[in-house]
Amino acid sequence: MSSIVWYLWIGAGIWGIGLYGFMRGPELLRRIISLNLMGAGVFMVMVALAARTEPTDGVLHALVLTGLVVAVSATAFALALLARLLAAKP
Amino acid sequence: MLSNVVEWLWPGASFGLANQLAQLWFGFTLLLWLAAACYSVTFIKRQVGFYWLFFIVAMSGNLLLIVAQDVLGFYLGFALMSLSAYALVIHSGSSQARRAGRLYLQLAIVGELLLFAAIVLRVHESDGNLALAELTMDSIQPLTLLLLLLGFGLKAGFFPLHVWLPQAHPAAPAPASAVLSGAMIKAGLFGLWVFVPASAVVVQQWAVVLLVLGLCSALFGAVIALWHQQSKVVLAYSSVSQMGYMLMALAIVWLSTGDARVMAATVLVGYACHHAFLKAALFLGAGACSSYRLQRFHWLAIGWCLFTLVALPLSSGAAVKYGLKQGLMAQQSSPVWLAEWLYGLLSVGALTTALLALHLWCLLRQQQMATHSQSMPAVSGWMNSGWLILVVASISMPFAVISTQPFWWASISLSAVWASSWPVLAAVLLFLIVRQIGWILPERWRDPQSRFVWLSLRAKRLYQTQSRAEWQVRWPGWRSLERQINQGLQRAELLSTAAVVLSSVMLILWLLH
Amino acid sequence: MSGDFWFDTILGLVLLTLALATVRAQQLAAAVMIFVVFGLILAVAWARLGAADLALAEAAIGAGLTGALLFSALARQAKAESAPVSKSSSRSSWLVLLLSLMLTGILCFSLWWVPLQPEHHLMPLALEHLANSGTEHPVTAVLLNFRAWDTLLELIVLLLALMGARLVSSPMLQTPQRWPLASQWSKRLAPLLILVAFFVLWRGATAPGGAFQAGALLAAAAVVLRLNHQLPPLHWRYGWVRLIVLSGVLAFVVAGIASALLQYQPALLIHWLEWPLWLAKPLILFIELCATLAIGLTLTLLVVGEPEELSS
Amino acid sequence: MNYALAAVLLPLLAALLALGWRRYAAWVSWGGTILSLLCAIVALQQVLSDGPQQMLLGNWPTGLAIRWQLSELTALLLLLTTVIHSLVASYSLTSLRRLQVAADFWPLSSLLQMSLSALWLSTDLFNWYVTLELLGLVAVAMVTLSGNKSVAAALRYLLLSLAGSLCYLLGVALLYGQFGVLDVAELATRMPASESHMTTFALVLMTAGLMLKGALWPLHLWLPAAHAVAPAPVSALLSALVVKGPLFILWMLWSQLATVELSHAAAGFFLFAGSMALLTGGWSALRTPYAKVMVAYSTVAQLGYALLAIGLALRSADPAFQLALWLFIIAHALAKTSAFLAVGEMQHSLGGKRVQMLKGASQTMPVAMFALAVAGGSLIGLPPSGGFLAKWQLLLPLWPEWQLWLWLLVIFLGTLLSAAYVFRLVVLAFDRADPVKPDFAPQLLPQWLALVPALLVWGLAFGSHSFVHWLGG
Amino acid sequence: MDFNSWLPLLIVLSSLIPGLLIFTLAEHRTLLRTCLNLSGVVIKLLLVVWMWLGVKAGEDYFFQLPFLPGGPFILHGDALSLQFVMLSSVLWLATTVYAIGYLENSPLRSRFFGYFSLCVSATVGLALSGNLVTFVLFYELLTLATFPLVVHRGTPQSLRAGRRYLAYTISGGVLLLMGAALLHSVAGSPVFMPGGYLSAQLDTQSMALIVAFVLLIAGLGVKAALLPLHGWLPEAMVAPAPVSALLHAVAVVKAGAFGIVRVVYDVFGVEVMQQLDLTWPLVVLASSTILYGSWRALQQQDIKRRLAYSTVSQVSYVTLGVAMLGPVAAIGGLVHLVHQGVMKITLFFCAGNYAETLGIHKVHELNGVGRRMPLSSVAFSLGALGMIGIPPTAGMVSKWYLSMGALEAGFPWVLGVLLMSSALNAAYFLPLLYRIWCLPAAEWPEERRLSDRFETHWMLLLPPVLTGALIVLMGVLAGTDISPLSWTELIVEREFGYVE
Repeated sequence: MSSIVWYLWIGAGIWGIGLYGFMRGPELLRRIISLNLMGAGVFMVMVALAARTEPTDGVLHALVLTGLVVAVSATAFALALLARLLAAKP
Repeated sequence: MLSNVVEWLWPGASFGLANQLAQLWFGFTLLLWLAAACYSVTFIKRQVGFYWLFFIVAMSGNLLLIVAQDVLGFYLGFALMSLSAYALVIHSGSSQARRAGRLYLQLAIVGELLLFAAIVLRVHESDGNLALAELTMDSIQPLTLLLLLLGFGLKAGFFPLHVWLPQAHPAAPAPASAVLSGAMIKAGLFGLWVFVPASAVVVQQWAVVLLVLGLCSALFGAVIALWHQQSKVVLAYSSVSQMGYMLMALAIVWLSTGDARVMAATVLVGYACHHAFLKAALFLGAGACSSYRLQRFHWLAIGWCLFTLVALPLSSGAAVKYGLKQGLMAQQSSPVWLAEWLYGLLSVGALTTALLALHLWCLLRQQQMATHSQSMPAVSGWMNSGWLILVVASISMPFAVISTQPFWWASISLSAVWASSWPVLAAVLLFLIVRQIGWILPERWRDPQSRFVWLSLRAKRLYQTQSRAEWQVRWPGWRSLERQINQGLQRAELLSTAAVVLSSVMLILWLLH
Repeated sequence: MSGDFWFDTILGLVLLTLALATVRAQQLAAAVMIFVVFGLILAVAWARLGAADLALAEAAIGAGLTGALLFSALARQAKAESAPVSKSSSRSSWLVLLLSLMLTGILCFSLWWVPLQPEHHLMPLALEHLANSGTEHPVTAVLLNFRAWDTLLELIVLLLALMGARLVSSPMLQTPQRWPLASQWSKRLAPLLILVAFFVLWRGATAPGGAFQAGALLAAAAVVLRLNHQLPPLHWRYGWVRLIVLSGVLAFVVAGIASALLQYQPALLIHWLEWPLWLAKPLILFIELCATLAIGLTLTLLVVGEPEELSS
Repeated sequence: MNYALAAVLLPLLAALLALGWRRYAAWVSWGGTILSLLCAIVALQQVLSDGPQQMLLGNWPTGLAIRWQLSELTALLLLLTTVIHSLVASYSLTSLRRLQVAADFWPLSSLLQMSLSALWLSTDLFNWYVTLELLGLVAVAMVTLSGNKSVAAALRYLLLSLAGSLCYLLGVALLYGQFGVLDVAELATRMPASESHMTTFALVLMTAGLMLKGALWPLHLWLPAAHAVAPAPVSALLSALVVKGPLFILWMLWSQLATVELSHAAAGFFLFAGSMALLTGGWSALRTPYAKVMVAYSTVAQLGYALLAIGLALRSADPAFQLALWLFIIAHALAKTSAFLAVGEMQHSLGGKRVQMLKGASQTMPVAMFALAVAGGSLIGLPPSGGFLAKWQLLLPLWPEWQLWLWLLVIFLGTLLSAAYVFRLVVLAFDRADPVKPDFAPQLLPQWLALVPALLVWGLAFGSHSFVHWLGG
Repeated sequence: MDFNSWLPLLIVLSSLIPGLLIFTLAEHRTLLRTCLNLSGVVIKLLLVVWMWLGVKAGEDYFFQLPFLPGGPFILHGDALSLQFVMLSSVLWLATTVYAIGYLENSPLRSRFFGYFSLCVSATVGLALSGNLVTFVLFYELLTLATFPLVVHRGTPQSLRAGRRYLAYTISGGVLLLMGAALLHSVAGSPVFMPGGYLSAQLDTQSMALIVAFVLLIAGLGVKAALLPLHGWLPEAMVAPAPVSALLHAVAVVKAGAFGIVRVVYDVFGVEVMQQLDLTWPLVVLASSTILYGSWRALQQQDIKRRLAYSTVSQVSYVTLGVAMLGPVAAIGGLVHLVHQGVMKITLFFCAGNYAETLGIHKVHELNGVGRRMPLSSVAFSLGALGMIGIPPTAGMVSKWYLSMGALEAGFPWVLGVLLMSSALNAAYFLPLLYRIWCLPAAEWPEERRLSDRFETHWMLLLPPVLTGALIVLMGVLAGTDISPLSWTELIVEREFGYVE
């Protein structure tokens, strides 16, 4: 079962790196990517938690799926905003 | 004693004349104001409306304070009288009159305030009842007595508190100064007589001092008068000396007991009435003398007034002076040696008064001679009638008024006549000697200027200062510092700072628990 | 040291290095590419952790569509060569590193306390009610029945993203001229993708799969066709485009209201989103179909939406 | 419960119709708002008559399904949301021609109302995550309504909002990992018993996320930029309602899930953050030269009061502080709506962003200026306004405890600062030296509509008896 | 809820409703505006007289509305409140007539008269308020209603004065609010009752009571212009004459003084004040304000600023009288509340006349005005003499009772303060009278012919003459039962159970 903990830590690591990227990244695009990394980290933690029980926890999977769709729509909107910002900047 | 409380006026308002002597006081004051009114009908030419307004207000104040049976009524009358007198003083509009007026007003206001404090303390001592009748019964604190003396003294104008009198009277027009020295300054004395409880212990002690003070004032007034060359100033100083005598009379009233006190009171009122008529007549005369051509009977009247001033026999002065001496000897509470000694000094007083009278006579004659060249108008009928009232009253006063009749008869007795006439003769003799050796007052000593006028100017400058610049709170120079902070914030990338703050908040929250 | 151990360790380390590389890469282009690879590896990791649906969704949405979006943003980024961003001073970068390290440490520390055998979780409850939920696959049951409200809100979020993108739509770069190989390839690939999408949709009722994954696949097909100009521009003005985009949410709401109307006993709307037993399966299928079409079209418009297309 | 659900669904239907049917979008959305207002009123009536109700969506057993709870508090918040939305919608309806991107405003505002109502009603952690996310996206989309100048601020707002949501989601994941339950009530029974590092960090994460989305003091940096560039009705909605959602969740979490000593520690932090918000927000509002930025900073400052109320309520379990918190939220929402609408109206007619444009506004646009002054009066807390009522409820329990004198001082300084920046505008308005001439004849109806919420909040104290009774005071 | 309970509300509304209507009037509708104004004034006066007779006969007027939990909105017409209501409604009549004349064809009159009526209804509400919470409410409304009047002219100075006015009064209001909250948490907000309602809490929470007292007095001190908090009053003189007349002679300043009376007598009560030993600090503060105000008034060269500083010192007479807790001192303080109002409003009216007709603002420009404007100058002189406390005027009566009360309450040194203050008053008022009456007239800064028959517009002339006459009548006819003095005795009798 130590693999669950390993994957939890990997998730935490990805979240940490994402946070680091979000804070440091000078360009806005890099920050958006770091946000996605943070999301991926969180989802990794959730999936690892779901994998603890024998029939993996379907409810948690559903939550992750919803999170994923929310993440992608938010990213799409952010990128559209970024595109408009870059287009507006002379 | 008729006094009824009028409910709807100020609290405790009641009017009435307490006793027979108050009625006499009211009588002579009324007569005096009537005479002055007649005189000023034609005498006043400038700003007639204002003059008559304030004349009437002063008169009503004077009469109210005599009639009032309650403290507030008295104080109302007193204030009306003294403040409206200011307008009479500065009526001529000259700079000298304005200066005198300013000194008069400053002292009048101070007097008002001291009097207000005295009355409040007095009413508080007699636990809050406002009627004058109850005030005289019980004891009095020394502070209250001192305040009363100062308050009324400033108005009465005896020796230490007389500074405004020699300035105000010459400046005022003749009828005004007649009324001023005839009726108004006596109101101060009336107040003392009404407010101070004679039987109190502390009053007995202080009465002796007042006795001496009165005499000093009498002598001081007469002596200083000799130095001055203007007739009105001399008259003013003679008022100061006469107020000294009246203060002695008042002191005698306090010192004597029982019917001796009644007798002394009669002397006091008689003296006041006598002085009122003669001083008013003299002032009217002095006024007329400078700008009108006087006939022979005018000079006769002036002569008669000087005659009564010097208290020669057959005059009201003799009666009153005799009564004064009787009272002085009759009272027991002051040490006997002091009584005799004062008795002697009274005759010296009479001497100086006689000198003053003669000096005045010469001044008036000179003044008339000086104005003889231009064609001066004749004295108008109104002025004559006012003058006539006064002279007749002065003549008829001693025997017309019942209470002073015994003194008048006593003063006709041989010893009284000699006692009252030798000082006059001595004075005449002295005067002739001086006239012979042709000794006149050195220039430097003539008309000494009183220091108080200069002091009152300094006081005015003290309380009419220019306003200090309004202090402004000055903001420290942090405007530039703030601009730097703003620029710093602008430069910092909002996102990274917000993210850093987010992580630090998480860290802090975690470390907190 | 069973094979699994080695596989997990390598997979974890690969994921971490890829993430670090994305953040630290000098050029943005490299970061984007590494991120796409990271997405794929992540899908593998989830498959390893037994979440088949998620692996499919991650691959399709996470790697595929997000990658496409990032590439188009990258193109703009290069075009508008903005002024070099001021290099944040070294002092603050150290602070940032320290902060994120500490937070990650705390997270790992607290994750250490998580009970490996959770004493209670919702799965047994879900399985117990799976029977009358209208589908066999628990994830689809949770998504479309037990927590249908979340899914409805999620569809609204997607719709909202599209509305937002429409508001700020900026002119698209002109697509490169027709590339014959690509168009040939897309002609063959698109029908396959559509087929797979509908298969995934149908299978979702019983096994991993479902509206979102199918929608993503459909969007992929549409994007490829659109890029090769084999698909007419999808103007927002057209009624049918709007209808399809709204169909997902509309279907859900209509079904919800219908379910409420059918059982109006205690109060009219009390049975909102409560599929009656006999109608559950067809209803879920109907919603899944509409959702797939809506998601497909929405994601297409998000990726290749033209400003004049999008503005009404 | 029926009507509460209707109050959520009506805006959703209105939004869909508005998207589909473009020409009548305005009237559809406005109708939806008014109908939901009626439903909210009826819902409140129901709750008052027969107590709090709850509903399991799709009535699956409690753990599985999402639970909605309609207590007096949530009914009141629902009513507040519908009232403010109907006011803003009618304001926007009157000034329709001037709002450039009018068409897209309507569906977004209906979606905003729907998401907020869903947030008030639900008690499910993950459902809160989705509603928060929806709220954030709608808010960002509405900010971008005012064109190019708002894109930068909107993007920063979006990114920070996403970061906040992810932290919140991680917190939810940790809690689910530990206890396997998503519903707050059930969690409240399990969580205080087994308190561990995991649960603490989960709470820390969720608090940080919510503070970021709710612009509470240390994490408020994005708010002034975002609210200032947004069009008037949007910034009114944002300041009045959007920032209150996360605050509501923050309170729900800390009041139910935290153990006693954890809540004491957090109380210290919230009190410090609240007082700093009051002081720095007030100072920035006083010093900023731009009118809308000033009103935005005043939001940051006034949220300080809410933080104070939360801190005090956590420190001593006195219900009066909770009452003060909700009264404050209601009063601030109404006052801020009126303030933003008035400032927006004046900014639009008199032209220019700076505060100086208000010079002589009491002559040129008296009604709008009066609305701003009345709203300012409530922000300061002058009687008989709602702000005064909230402050009164906050002061009453604070006085007997002597060791809390510092927070009394903070409240005093905060009131003075708020008085300073409100009257800075009012004094300018009375400057008859050279009043700024409006570009065109200012419309009267929008000004009157901006005045309505101000008058509502001005008389709130008179209706306080019922509020206090409802909120269990 | 019979009519007795509706009367207080009607009194407050009788000026509120016309005010709100006037707001909506267009600028040129002078006739309608004047009718509205005057009808409001007359109705209010009738209602007040009605209530006055009722209270005299012992009726009870009590209106209640739920306001704060535990603190209802109460309007209660008792003897003390009625005195202040009578004062403000009578003077409002005079000031309205004056304002109509003063603001002839000047801009923004609707706004002016609107806020004017709001301010008076706030004052009347404040007077009639039955508990501390209602008092705080009207106290704040008064600030808000008076501010637009202070900045009516809109010039930079008036804006600066407005800012300063707000800074003082708002912080004062907040202090009052916190004090009221403290008292509410300690003892709730019962109706004001003679003897106060804090005796129960005296032993347990004496510290809280002291803090509350300090806060309340600081809050009220701002409007009552006590020493450190008086800065706004001289600045607010830039306002137009009717504003400075009504507000700074009657409404605002008296609200503070009236508040102190309420707090000392009806909230804390005499016993509690003595036990907590709170009297002497207030007496010392009031005395120092009296002397400081008079001293600063000496130095002012601007007439209205001199009058403002004189107001600062005169209002502290009321505080002094009340703080000494003796029944006679209370009579002195309360009757001075009325007298000072009438006297000061006369002075401000005349100052306004001088400024409006001859453009006189500075003291040295006053030379010879007595000849050019005799009636106004007579009124001015009466007011000045009243301020000094010269007997025929009402000032003498209040100064008399204050002195007697000071001695009776055991503060002999207060008598000295009163005398010193009268001397200073004389020092800065008599020179004015001297210039008006005794100095020759120079040419006027800017003379305007306002009316051919009288010296100035009749509406500007009538009010000061009436109030001037009132000064003397109140002084001389103080014994009559409609005079303020006898009404004050009624109050003190009910408040203290003390029979004069």
